[in-house]
Order: sequence, then C-alpha cells, then structure tokens
Amino acid sequence: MGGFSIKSEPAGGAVLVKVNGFLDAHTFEQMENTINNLFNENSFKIVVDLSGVDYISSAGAGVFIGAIGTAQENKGDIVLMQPTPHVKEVFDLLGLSQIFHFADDADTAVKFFSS
Amino acid sequence: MGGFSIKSEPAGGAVLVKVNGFLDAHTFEQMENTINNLFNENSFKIVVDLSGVDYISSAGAGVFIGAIGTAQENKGDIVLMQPTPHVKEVFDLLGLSQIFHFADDADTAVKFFSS
Amino acid sequence: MACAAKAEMEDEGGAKLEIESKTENLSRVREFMSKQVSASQLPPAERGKVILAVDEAVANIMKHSYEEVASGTITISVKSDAERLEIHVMDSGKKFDPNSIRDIDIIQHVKEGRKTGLGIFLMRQIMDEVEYSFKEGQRNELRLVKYVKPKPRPGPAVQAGGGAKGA
Amino acid sequence: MACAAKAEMEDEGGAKLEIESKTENLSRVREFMSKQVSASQLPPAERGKVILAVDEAVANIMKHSYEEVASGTITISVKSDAERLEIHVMDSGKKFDPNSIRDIDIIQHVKEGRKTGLGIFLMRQIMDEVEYSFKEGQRNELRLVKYVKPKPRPGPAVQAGGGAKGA
Ligand SMILES: Nc1ncnc2c1ncn2[C@@H]1O[C@H](COP(=O)(O)OP(=O)(O)O)[C@@H](O)[C@H]1O
Ligand SMILES: Nc1ncnc2c1ncn2[C@@H]1O[C@H](COP(=O)(O)OP(=O)(O)O)[C@@H](O)[C@H]1O
Repeated sequence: MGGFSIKSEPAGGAVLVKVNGFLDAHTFEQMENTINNLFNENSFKIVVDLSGVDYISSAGAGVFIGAIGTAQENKGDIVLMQPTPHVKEVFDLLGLSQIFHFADDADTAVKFFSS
Repeated sequence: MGGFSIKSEPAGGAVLVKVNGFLDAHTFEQMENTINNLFNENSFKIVVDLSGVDYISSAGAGVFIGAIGTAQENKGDIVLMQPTPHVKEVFDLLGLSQIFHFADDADTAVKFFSS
Repeated sequence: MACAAKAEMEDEGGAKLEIESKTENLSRVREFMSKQVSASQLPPAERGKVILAVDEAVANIMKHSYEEVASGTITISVKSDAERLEIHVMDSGKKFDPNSIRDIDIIQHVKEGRKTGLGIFLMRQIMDEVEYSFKEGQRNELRLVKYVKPKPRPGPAVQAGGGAKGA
Repeated sequence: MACAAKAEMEDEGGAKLEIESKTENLSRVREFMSKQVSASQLPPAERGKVILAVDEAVANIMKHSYEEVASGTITISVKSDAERLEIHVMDSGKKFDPNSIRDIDIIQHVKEGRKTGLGIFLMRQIMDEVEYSFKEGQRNELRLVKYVKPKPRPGPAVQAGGGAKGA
C-alpha cells in the first residue's frame, strides 16, 4: 500500500498541500477530495508539494486538470512543487508541462501568487 | 439496495441514458463514469431519462453540474427527461432548473438538439 | 449503546438510528427518516425535503468527517411535537462547523463545473435551523430543526439562535 | 491455472501475474512490472514509462471493463528478448477496443476541466504497439509492445500491424 497521505497547511496567502505516496487510480479520489474541500473553503491558491510522490498515473494528473480551471477562475492557480523526475516526465508525456506552473521550493511557489 | 442501473442507447443523433434507482452519494460515481465514457467516445448530446429515479441528492445533481460545461463546449448539452416531482424539486432547490433543459419525452429531448 | 452494527431504537426521547459510516447505508438513513417524518406533524410537501437534508448531513460526515474510512459510527436521533421536528446527527470524526462554509453561487458553480459544495447549501435551504456544536469526548453534533408551521424567513439560509441541546 | 487469489508465476513462456480487479492491486502490478523491465534489455530511461503504460491498461480494465465490480480477474503476462518487451493483458469483462478511442487534445481537455480520457493517450505515447483482440470464450486481450531499440515513429500514436498472439 506504500502509505498514502495528504496534509495541508497555510503558506503566505496560499495553501501548501503535501502529498506522499502513489497518486494512482487507487488514491486519486483522496487528492480530489482535498482540493474540492479547499475550493469549498474558498482557498484557490494551491501549491502541491509533489516531492514525496514516487509515482503518478493519468488518474492522478487528471485531478489537477480538473481543478486548474476552477482555481484560475477564482484568482488562484495550482502550482506543482518539486515533482521527482519520474513524475515530471508523466506531465511531459501528457503535454501538461506547458500548462502547469512548476516551482522548485515553497518560497518560489508562494511568491508566484503575488507576482 | 434498491437496485441501481444505468443503460445507454443511441437516439437520433443523441444518446439516451436511462437511470434507475437512487442517485445519491453512494451511486453518483457510476453516473459520472457513464457520462465521462460518453464524452471520451465523443458523444456530447446526452438525454438523461430520470423517470426511473426515485431520489436524487446533491451528489447526484453534482454529476450534471460537472458535465454540462463540457457537453456545451462540444456542441452538445445535457437534457434532463421526465424527472419525478420529487427529483425536480431538488433541482429547483439548488437553483438548477434555470440552467438545465428539461423534456417531457424522448422525442422532445432529442429534437432539442436539432433546434 | 456502543454497538458496531446498525441499530434502530425507540424510547421516550424519540427514535434513534445508529449506522456505520458507509455510503451504502444512506438508503437505510432515508428509510428511517421516512418513518419519522410520516409520524410527525410536518406537512406532506415538506417531508421529502427533510429526508434529503438529513441524507446530506450524513453523506457529508461519511465523506469529510470520517474521510471515507468505513470505521466510524453515525447516530441520528429524532424528536417531534406539534411545533417542530428536531434531528440530531452525531459523529466522532473530524471537528467541523458547517457555519464556516459560505453559501454558493450556483451560476458560478455550474460555469466552473464544480460538482461539490452543494450539500450544506441544500441543508440550509430546507431546514429552519442548522446548528453545530462540538461536545466533550470528541463528538460533532449537528442539530437540524424544521418547524411544522413555516415561519417567515429573511433569506434562503437562516441560522437561528438557541443553545445546542444534548441528544 | 484458475486461482482466485493473486498469483505470480514463471515458466518458459515468461512471467505471469494474476490479480483481482481492485485498484489497491495496482501497486502490485507495478512491482511485478518493475521486476520484468529490470530483467529486460530495455534502456533504463524507458522502464518507468512501460510500468506506467501497463498500470494504465490495468486501471482501465478495473474501471471500465469490470466497472468497479471487484469480481473479475486480470492476467498480465510478459515476454522479452533482445529486441522487444511484449506484454499481454487479459480480462473477461466488457468487450472493448482501445483503438475506437481517438487521441485527445490536451489543451481543450484542460480548458474543459476533463480529468478522464488520458490513459489510452498515455499508453500510445509510451508503447510502440498497442493492439487489441477479442478471444473466444469472452476474453479481451491487449498486447503492448516496446522495442528495445526505438524505431522511428510517424507520430505519437502508432498502431502497428502484426497478428495478435495467444498468451
Ligand atoms: N461533516 C463534515 N466534516 C468535515 N467537513 C465537512 C463536513 N461537511 C462538509 N464539510 C466541508 O464543507 C464543504 C462543503 O460541504 P457540502 O456543501 O456538503 O459539499 P460537498 O460535500 O459536496 O463538498 C465540504 O467540501 C467539506 O470541506
Ligand atoms: N478496458 C476498457 N474497457 C472498456 N472501456 C474502456 C477500457 N479502457 C478504456 N475504455 C473507454 O475508453 C475511454 C478512454 O479511456 P482512458 O483514455 O484510459 O481514460 P479514462 O479511463 O480516464 O476515462 C474510457 O472513458 C472508457 O470509455
């Protein structure tokens, strides 16, 4: 099972969501719930820390595709932070790297929203 | 469990989706899968026959909210056919009756797409 | 009292249902509520809506409070008299006050294709009072009240006063 | 052969994994594939992608072919030699040919917030051959092939020829 977990914390006007484990067809709904909950609490500036994600499949990437429009409509965005090379490659393969913003650390990610 | 079922069939350029049973937080994902599958097969003109749906909650209505935009973006729509008064009332309570098109029978529903 | 399996009880205080946190039990909740509203003084036209409001409250607990871990218990108790139907929904999951959630703009919701965030809105549309309290010993208690005779309401969502009562 | 529980086997024909149709088994599929690609001649940079392609194929079967009813069996068999890695994924759920699905336009997908329809696209991006056949006795068989030495490809999605082979 590898132990999947998601934790959220406020980070300078944005929310930092730290994901650990696999983001696959088994776990993606938890990720989706987390983001929908943030939206329902009017948080639309979301940084997803992917450094602890060993693996992502299309179901995992789909969560971000489904969410970015709503985030942007509400003056926010989804910034993907520190994907591992394997995870980044999946975004590349899907053609998503041209669409999502990536950041190397939390500071840069949070600053993205004030720029 | 009351037996939940979904059946789809082509109907004059559209797809008629017949739903039976409860459309609640337990069953909505099946409805969502069905609609996403139609989208992935490039069917965007969708008539949902609700005459066999005894009960709908916000999770069920949410499926149609999540889908109508994609349908309309692709020159289609979601037409809701023959909701029972109880089900129609839920759409009214949510303020969705102003947004969705309702039809009394399959003919009218399918014709909606050629008008 | 402590009973893992679902159980329906009746005593002087009213009727009670205890279920496990699994969405397949929602139809059980609606059957239970259906009996309760039928035995109440509520006008028939309001009964289905009250069943819906309770379904929404319980579905929320399953999805958010217990986060889809099927290991929690949810207790629903119902009391009614000539004036009101009062429902208490109790769980020992994550602390949560629905009053922290603002009302939605349905047009915007549809525009964005957001399919969640409707349940609390619906609960408020239907019930006359939606009140939350957190009890000692890690317990959420949601109190839903519907008046037998509709009172004039300033808007669709009213949060009426009055202290939370124990189950 | 017929074995309800998951089972991993090895014979002259290659390695085989049999699992139940439950998404929690996907990590098991990836572990199995990880062993297979490590033992193959595939360049290390391609290995993770092949694991992903098989995960997508199996996840699709779980979601669509067995429609989330956890009662089906999925069999994965792998053969490899100096030239290619060949994977067969078999299920006895709903008949389905992935070649009936057109490639997506990712920009439009994101614009509409559509989070599904990516798996087959990804499978085609990664594998050199994606081929489907329906076998007597109600069985879907998906054949995925990756060449050890990349061949020039006309576009992202190639459906190469060649008859489907039995498992
Ligand atoms: N019982 C609960 N426990 C914890 N959080 C809750 C609970 N009920 C609702 N919420 C939060 O409030 C938000 C809005 O709830 P709701 O309007 O019912 O929409 P939905 O459940 O479809 O997301 C939820 O997304 C969730 O973040
Ligand atoms: N094994 C399968 N059995 C039946 N239908 C399938 C199968 N795989 C894919 N499909 C259909 O093809 C569509 C596209 O699949 P895919 O690109 O993997 O996206 P997703 O699974 O996210 O919907 C699915 O929505 C489904 O309708």
